[in-house]
Amino acid sequence: MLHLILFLAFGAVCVAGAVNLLVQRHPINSALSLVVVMGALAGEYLLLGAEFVGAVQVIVYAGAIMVLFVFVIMLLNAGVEERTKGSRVALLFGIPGMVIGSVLIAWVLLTRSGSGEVAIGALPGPPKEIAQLLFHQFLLPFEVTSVLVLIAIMGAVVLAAKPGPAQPEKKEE
Amino acid sequence: MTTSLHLWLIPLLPLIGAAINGLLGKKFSRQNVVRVALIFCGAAFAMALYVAYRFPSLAMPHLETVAPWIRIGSLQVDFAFYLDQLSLVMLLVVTGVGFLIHIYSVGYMWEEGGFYRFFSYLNLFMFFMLTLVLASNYLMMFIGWEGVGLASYLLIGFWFTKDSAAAAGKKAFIVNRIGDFGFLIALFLLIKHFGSLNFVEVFQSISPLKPETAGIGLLTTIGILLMLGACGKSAQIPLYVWLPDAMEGPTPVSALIHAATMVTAGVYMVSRSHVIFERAPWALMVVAIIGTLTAFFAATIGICQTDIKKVLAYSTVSQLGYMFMACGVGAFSMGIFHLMTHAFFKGLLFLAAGSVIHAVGGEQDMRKMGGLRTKIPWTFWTMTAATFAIAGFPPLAGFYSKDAILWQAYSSPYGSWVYWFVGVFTAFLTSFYMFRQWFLTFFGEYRGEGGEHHDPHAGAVSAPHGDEHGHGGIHESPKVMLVPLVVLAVFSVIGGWVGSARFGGFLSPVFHSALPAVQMAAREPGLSEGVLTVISVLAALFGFGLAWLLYKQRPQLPRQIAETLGGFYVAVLNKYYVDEIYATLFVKPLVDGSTHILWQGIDRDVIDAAVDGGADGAREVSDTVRHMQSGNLRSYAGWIAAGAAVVIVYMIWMGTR
Amino acid sequence: MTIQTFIIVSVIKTVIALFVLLTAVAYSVWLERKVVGHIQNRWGPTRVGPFGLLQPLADGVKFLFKEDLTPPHVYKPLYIAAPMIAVTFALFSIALIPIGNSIRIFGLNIPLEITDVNIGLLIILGVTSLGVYGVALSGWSSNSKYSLLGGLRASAQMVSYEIALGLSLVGVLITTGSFSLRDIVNAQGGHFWGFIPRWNVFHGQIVGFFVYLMSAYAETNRIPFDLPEAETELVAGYHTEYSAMKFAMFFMAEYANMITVACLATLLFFGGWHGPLFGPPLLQSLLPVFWFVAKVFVFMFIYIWVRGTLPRFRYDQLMAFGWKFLLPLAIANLVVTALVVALQ
Amino acid sequence: MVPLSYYLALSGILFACGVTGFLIKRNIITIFMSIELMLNGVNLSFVAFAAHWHALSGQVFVFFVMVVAAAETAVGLAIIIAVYRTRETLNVDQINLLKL
Repeated sequence: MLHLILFLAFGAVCVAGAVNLLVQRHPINSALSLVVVMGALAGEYLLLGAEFVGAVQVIVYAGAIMVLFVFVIMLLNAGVEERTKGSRVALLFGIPGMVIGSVLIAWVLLTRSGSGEVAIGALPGPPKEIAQLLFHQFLLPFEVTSVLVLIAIMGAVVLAAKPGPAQPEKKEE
Repeated sequence: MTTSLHLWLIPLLPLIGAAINGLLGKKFSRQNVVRVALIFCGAAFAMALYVAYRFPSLAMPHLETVAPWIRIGSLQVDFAFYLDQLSLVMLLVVTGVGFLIHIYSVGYMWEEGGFYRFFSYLNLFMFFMLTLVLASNYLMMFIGWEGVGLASYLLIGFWFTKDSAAAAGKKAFIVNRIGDFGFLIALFLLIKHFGSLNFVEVFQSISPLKPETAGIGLLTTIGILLMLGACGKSAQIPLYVWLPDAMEGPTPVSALIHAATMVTAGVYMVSRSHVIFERAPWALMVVAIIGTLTAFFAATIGICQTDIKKVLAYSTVSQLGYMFMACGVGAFSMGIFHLMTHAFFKGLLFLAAGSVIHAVGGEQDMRKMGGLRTKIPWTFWTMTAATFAIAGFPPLAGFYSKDAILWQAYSSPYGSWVYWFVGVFTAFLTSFYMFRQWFLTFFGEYRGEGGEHHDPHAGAVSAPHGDEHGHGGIHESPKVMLVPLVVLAVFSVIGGWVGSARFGGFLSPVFHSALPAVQMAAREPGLSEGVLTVISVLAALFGFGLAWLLYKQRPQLPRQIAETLGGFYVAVLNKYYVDEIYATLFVKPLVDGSTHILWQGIDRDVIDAAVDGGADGAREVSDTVRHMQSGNLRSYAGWIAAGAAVVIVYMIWMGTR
Repeated sequence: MTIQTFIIVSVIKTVIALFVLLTAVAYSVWLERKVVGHIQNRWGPTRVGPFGLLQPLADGVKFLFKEDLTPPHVYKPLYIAAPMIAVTFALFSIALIPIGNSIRIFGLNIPLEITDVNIGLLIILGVTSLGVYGVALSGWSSNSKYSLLGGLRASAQMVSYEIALGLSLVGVLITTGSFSLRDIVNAQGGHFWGFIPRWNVFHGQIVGFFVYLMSAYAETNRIPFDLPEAETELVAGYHTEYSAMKFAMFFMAEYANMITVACLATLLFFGGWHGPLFGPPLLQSLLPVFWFVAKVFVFMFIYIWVRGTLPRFRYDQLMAFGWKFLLPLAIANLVVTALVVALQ
Repeated sequence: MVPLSYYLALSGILFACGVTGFLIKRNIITIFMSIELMLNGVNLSFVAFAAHWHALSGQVFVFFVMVVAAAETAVGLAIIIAVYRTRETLNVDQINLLKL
């Protein structure tokens, strides 16, 4: 029961944040909504027992990635979104398609998912065990990902660096 | 296989020469082109001689497999070479005559443009011809068969800027295709029924079969189809029409390809397939009839020709007819014998004719020659030898082979006196037109315009004979041309001395099954061989006499005779209008049909319309659809979302069904 | 312990912790003014109460009663939310910090922390990393160039130094093998050779400690890394446009963060509440808390001491220092520690 | 006990919100955030499945997603900055040169 209540509470926050992201016209509001969503998701992770994932969610997503977003919004001084009518397609096909798809998925999930239930803290994800997995079974993906991140860092620096002798901006997470 | 002679080298050497000259020759000096061509061709000849030297110690037939080629199911075709007495004779003739003609060409073509191209083609021809001769299966033979056709096409059209040469090349190519069609179908039948194309295996599976005397069976069909192929390649009725036109090519080409070697490929092929023909009497009869008819028919046309090379061309057709006649009566070895002697004297005739043309500055019309006897003595004497040889005067080469054929035509189980009679009459005609040519060219007064005139035939080409060669008036050819003439003249004289019996004995291992296969009711020959020989020699003498009378003593007489004969003469002069008949019967309907139905009907209105319509439709659709590519990120996202929705709907529909 | 008592105890603990923390924040300000004053050969606050001890109270009253200015053209929702975010996350971490072993009151065994989470350290890091929003948003929403520059500097600086900070802690985590702060402290009990405390800082993490300290100074925007509020360049940085209680909130957030950092340094590197125990049982149960507070006080003093002595970095020097010196150093420390642990 | 499908539904809702944001938002940064929202929705389903199947690798997957998202963000935002420098706008409807 408590589980359900907590789930619903966090879920409500999540959905509210997500909807707010859509509704807000200023990117910084959207960004903060997203931070809220991520925080609430971290709560959901904790409910599922994935405490490490939850913590990392907060640190990496909320604490680093979204800070980067906010930083860029500040840097570019992004203003209120313009209401241009650039794409009828997105409205005519995309949104109905998306709605149909999600409604169908939800319908299937809710009517046909069987008896799959998740208990609170169903699968504790202690850091040690995750580390065991990460550094043994998933060692190669891990290393490859590290290379990817390195490349991304260099790419970001190259892309964002102002041409000319100006000091390149440092922006990493 | 205990010993390997590296037979694969023999065809390959000329190919290397062709490749070097063809790819790099443009930058070579003429001397270097000559060196390359002669070295590789000569190497092939030397190799052939070596093979001949080693030949007695080999087990027959000698097979050498180089590499596998096609393996489909049970069908297996290898790059393999096959050597037996028949191949050896052909090998020696091809490389020997070919080498001589290479040497001759050096002199003849020296001033021509595209010198390297000529020798590259010539070497290429040698490669294909040797492949054909040495092939161990029908498919490789077919490669050589097609390859020599290609080389022939290239060489006929050597002066490709000249319309008639290009047209002649095309004509040769297309007419040959008809024959190849038959050949190919014969190959398919062989694969279908015997599962192999290797000579050894095919003949082994055919040997136990009984002759198809009752009607037209499988072997008869194959035989007739093979004969169709041979008709195309060896210029027999009804496909002979390309050969006279092929004289548009340079004279050495005419000598090598259209007299000595390539055109005899049909004879070789029929002889090679003797196992099939022996078991198909009907097919054999077709061969004999075609050969006989062709021999006679071509000879009649030859009488009226005025172009020195055309005469020889019809003579070639006629002589090939003799060979087929020999094959048709089951005397394959005699056919090959005649093939060999013919290669000598007909090659020589062409080369000598080339020398004459060379001497008079490109002129080919005999009516404008005359009295060249003293001016070009070497040419005169060699040509004399050849003329007497072809006319069948003993003891020259032609006498032995032709006489043997006539005797076989008369006496063989398949033979008949009709063949013999036509053969003898043709021999008379041959003698007549050959001596007509001889007299017209070398005797009487010179009827040309001197050595300074321009040559209408070669004039269109970059370096016509006329201008360069004509400077010093009529003159003897250089030594490099005369040496082959002399060598061939010697062979024309002594080539037959080996005798038909001994030659037949040499080839008998190949044709050993030939005569015993069918024991026809042995006919009692009505006349003995000696009598027949005398008759044929008399025929030759008669021809000589007639020619002497008409063209030496009474030069005005031919015109009177022509007027007397009227329409018939015109018909003969125009080669019986065969080309025109073909044009009306086959070419025009084909052209019209192609133009109106295939081109304008199907190609333009159906295929092109479909393609154009498809393109137009695609453009219309693209014009509409490309608005999708608006450059707007959100539109793309919209499409993706819509597509994803479709996929989801589909998946759910599939999952919940 | 029933759930009702758990909730009651938790609420009581929370109230006490908040009270203590806010008081500590207030008196940190007093301490700073006093110490800096003495360093600069001044007296610092002396008028309100003995030694100016009531000065924080007076300051509080002053902040409450000052006019709460809202400049025009600010982005109001965030302008108001920013100081709240800052102070909330600053106060949040105290919930996870244990200040001593459990004590028995009314028969209940009560641990001296609001809650013990087995990934406490991670959560503190996460919450700290969220603190940057307060600074960044305040700088941006003020719609002022000084504020914006301050906010930009702050977010860049905090994101950058967080890496070095996190990596410097990994050494400790490797030696201890746990994210739980209580476990980490417990692992530091005892002595080497009978007299050197088995603190992490003496247990091979001396480099990690210094990296942590420097990164933490940057994280809390303290001198010598106080570029976001450098008053000689940016007036007051990201809180230029704030006044009254909102300004006080930033102030509180800064000092609360300092306290958190000091607490963490104590817990992770200096053995937490471990110290010599003696005397009667009551004293024995209170001494750990004393040792803890004493160590935190030392760190706070060092903070102020550094502030009084060191000049400010230039911004590019700050970034270079973080990326090119601290980060490699932290990684080196991590590698060496991992090797040592692996070889043991 | 919460049915697994609730978690999946929540995940789906977040994902759908992300898609919608991608479709209706004009600001390129917001669009980028919508992508992050989608990734988060997917992450939730990973974790839920991990709990449901008792397979820790589901959580490990989330780490990889996060790392990749971080890398993507770094590069993406750098691109946005570069685009803004040249085009002086963040509106995707005006950044539409990639067309015929």
